[in-house]
Amino acid sequence: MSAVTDAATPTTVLEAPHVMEFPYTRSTGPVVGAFLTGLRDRQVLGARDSAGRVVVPPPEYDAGTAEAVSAGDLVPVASEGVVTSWSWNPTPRTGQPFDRPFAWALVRLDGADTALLHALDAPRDAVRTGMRVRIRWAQETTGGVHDIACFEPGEAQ
Amino acid sequence: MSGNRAAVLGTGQTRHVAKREDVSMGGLVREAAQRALDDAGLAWSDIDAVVLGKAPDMFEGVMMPELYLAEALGAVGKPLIRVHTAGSVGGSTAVVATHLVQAGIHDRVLTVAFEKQSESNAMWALSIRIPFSQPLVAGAGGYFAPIVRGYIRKSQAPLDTGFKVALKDRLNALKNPYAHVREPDITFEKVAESPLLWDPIRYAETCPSSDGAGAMVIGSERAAEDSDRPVAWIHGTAVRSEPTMGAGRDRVNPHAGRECAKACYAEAGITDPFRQIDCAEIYVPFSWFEPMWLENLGFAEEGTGWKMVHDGTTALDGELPVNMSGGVLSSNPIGASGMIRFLEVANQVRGTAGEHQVPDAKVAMGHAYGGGSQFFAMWVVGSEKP
Amino acid sequence: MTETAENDTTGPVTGIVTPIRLEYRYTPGTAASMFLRGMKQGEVRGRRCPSCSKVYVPPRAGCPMCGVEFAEEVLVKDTGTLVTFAVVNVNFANRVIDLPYVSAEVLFDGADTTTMVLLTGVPVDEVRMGMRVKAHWLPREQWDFSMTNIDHVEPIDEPDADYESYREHV
Amino acid sequence: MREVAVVSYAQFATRREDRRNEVEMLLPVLREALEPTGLSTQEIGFTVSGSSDYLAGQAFAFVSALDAVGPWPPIAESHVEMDGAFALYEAWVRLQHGDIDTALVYAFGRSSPGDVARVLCLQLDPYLVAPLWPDAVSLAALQARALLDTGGADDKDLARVVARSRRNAQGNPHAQLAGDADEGQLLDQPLYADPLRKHDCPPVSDGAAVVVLAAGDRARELCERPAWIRGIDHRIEAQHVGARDLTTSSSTALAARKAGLEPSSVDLAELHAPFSHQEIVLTRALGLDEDRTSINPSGGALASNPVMAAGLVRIGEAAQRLMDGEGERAVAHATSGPCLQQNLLCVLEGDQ
Repeated sequence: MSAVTDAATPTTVLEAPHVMEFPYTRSTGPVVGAFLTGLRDRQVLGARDSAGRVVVPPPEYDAGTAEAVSAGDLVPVASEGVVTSWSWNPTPRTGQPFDRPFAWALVRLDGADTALLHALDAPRDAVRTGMRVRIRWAQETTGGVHDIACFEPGEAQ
Repeated sequence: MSGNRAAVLGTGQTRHVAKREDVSMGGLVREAAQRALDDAGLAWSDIDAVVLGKAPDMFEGVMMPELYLAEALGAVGKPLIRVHTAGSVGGSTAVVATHLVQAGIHDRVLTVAFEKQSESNAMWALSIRIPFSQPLVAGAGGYFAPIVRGYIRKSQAPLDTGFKVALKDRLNALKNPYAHVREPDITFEKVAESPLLWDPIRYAETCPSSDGAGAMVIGSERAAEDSDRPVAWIHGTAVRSEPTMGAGRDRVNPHAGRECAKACYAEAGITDPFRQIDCAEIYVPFSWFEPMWLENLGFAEEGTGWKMVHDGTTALDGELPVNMSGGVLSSNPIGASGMIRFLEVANQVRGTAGEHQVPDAKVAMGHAYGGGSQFFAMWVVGSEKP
Repeated sequence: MTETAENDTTGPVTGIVTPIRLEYRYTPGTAASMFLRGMKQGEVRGRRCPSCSKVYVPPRAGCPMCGVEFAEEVLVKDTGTLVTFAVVNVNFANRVIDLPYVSAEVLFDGADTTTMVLLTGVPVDEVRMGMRVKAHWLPREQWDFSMTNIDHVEPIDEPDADYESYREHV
Repeated sequence: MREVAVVSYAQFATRREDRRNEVEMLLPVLREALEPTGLSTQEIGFTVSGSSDYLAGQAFAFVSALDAVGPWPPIAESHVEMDGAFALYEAWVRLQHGDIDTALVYAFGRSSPGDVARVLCLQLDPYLVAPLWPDAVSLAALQARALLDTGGADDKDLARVVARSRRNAQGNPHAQLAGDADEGQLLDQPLYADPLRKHDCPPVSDGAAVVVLAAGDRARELCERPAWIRGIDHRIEAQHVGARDLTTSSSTALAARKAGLEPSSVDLAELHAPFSHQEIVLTRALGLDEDRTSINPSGGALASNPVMAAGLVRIGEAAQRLMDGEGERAVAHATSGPCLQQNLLCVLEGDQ
């Protein structure tokens, strides 16, 4: 706890750190669950929407018609694709994929019509829109979005 | 009535349970919403706007979850509003949706309220320690138990009043397929002998922590006339708020609750609520709040609400059945609890309440409250056009 | 800070755990700071509403009944009347006190609002509304910017307050 | 629709506020907004506010904020967990019923206690996106890149937006960042969240804003030159930024159409664009011509960005200019969610 004096008033205002912390337990439901099960198997799944697009990650409900997406109708897409946009993150924050400056990228995986957001492990001056990247899988996959460790330059091996 | 006529075209809710581990948050709200649409005989494309209600975002650890839920709510390309008025939110949300129709802006508004408490822990969320503050309040029970004691002192109510309310609501819940707490072998003795948590409140007199959602489609007069399903006409709505910590504020019989009821009755043309209202769903998270709210809502004189509990007036077959569904005591997905009160009474006047239907219910009241007994939302619905 | 699957490693994924930790710098504001500085000195400070004359303890920024800012600071006593209470038999992860304990709403003498404090020094079944109580302060060297400097209240040897004198605070 | 107007507006001078809590920020602003109308809290027909518990780091933050209003005897009141602009929408809806004539709208937010760009991660898909903690600056930068990649804008355009914001903010006593920076100087600054520079991002602001609405003749009684709301609408898109065309804002365009916006008639626009490129996206989605319309005469959200109040501030700023006779027609905009996911448009007209 600390006290800071403000010149504008004679009042000494107090201040203290306040932490809110909780490990939320989330049930995924069938569609998100199927996507995460796919990641655990090192396989990315998408859903074909009412406009004919393959959307990755698959939405639970179609944005155009509001109809439910069936987990059984998910389709596999490739583990490599093209960067459709990127940004440089100079000040990594707690919980982000890297604790050093890194790029975020939107990647349209081959076979998909929309882009997936994740970190891209590449030097800043090497990152370009349009560059080919592939998924670097986590050494151990557990069924979460961190099963994708990040994207990295190159084609799938 | 204020503005254009409006009616409930359909309702839906989930089976309330401690943990809905088979669905995401999107899946949970969707289940209630889809049921409301099906009940109204409508499709997603018939909906003009969506109003979502939910209690604090910390319960699920999602800030303004309506943003992420836009697709699940079928709201993409539509207006989407998120209401948060603490425990009263389910009721306030229905009122906001009603306003959209009464204002003549939309013909069919979907309103949904939910809580997925199993994502975290309500006790934790309600007891987050703020620096410099007193850590003494032990959850909602710790806050409300002294108020219940105040009621007992003021009214000289017999100490078993709360047990009787709890027993009634638990038994009513057995007739409600959506209720969370189902104890077929519940008895007066079991309630009376359950652990004393926050004296004077016993375990069996408290509400559970539930995952659940409730939803309604609220429509204009034209939409109601186009519908081939029974509808509940909205005769009156009201919301009222007062400060939490006001000096000398009556927390047992809050002024805001009395004012809210008065405004709601005035709009609905009700002058004698006990005679004119056939049944009510009242927000009772701790059993003693039934007699307290009966007085606050003008169904009983101050200090006498407990008598209606003891003489069976509020039983399912009584003169004024209260919480026919089993109430909050039997299901409490916090953010949805108020909306469930509202939709249950809509079902009563539509004649679609099922096994806990009050025969011939024509006018019914839904009630919600929140905060430190300071936020109130109410409506009166009827089978006839106002 | 990664999510971990709650599932076994072969069946379909049905759940994840997502830890969330947020850090804030919290300020209680000027009014509460004034109160807490008083606590640090062993004083119970309130503020009086210029409109309705009620004294708020702890003080807030303004009078919630009148919507005006407080002006006058007043000292209230650390004796008071137990207005209502709960006997708590259930504990929480973030709060461990020996059970049962009495959570008391006390109207300190000179205040118009009640404050929730721990009551000890009397068997639980003898606690009653209207009891006169006094604050038991922690040792002076432990005083901090905190309401918890008043560790608890204890009964004092005075006749119970007349119910009508505190009825409006119940 | 019933005629409804903004009749009074006040705001807290935005800055990092480390002394006052939310109630203490609101109290003087509420008084300042109500004073010229002569209305008391009890005379107001409906009160509604917007705020976020997560900004404050405590559940029910709005509950204690209500104390500032002095809601006694009890008032008809509601709260949205949204920007205050959406609270204003709710008030406008309520006024359409015809039984009440006035409404009080307020919003408040303190972004400084936490890391607001990180707090906003909690708005994202809680299963697939939020666990990566992509902060709001990084997401906005992805959107900026997408826009720049189309070739329809370059970094000079971004600098031009910032320079104008800083210049305009010099005339706004509530603004946090103001100055005379020229575009060249701005472009000399290093890239921060490439392709954004620090000045392309909003400041961390704490603030509060209050708007009083009134209907019909009551508005004319309360205000010499009310700012009439001629249309108001809001629309939302699906959230995932990878599935949206980030270079445009379809929900903004749709809301503008529903609100009856005629871009060529607008004298001034207050656009809730926390990042410089978002102003360009919005200006184009609305079909505004910068030669015809003064964009963000207050400096906009780049000059001060009190999250949860910044959208209501846009409506207040636009309305105040009309009330002051600085224009005939205005449009105000508010946004919510990552990369302009949800957008509200309010078309305003000065009293003729």
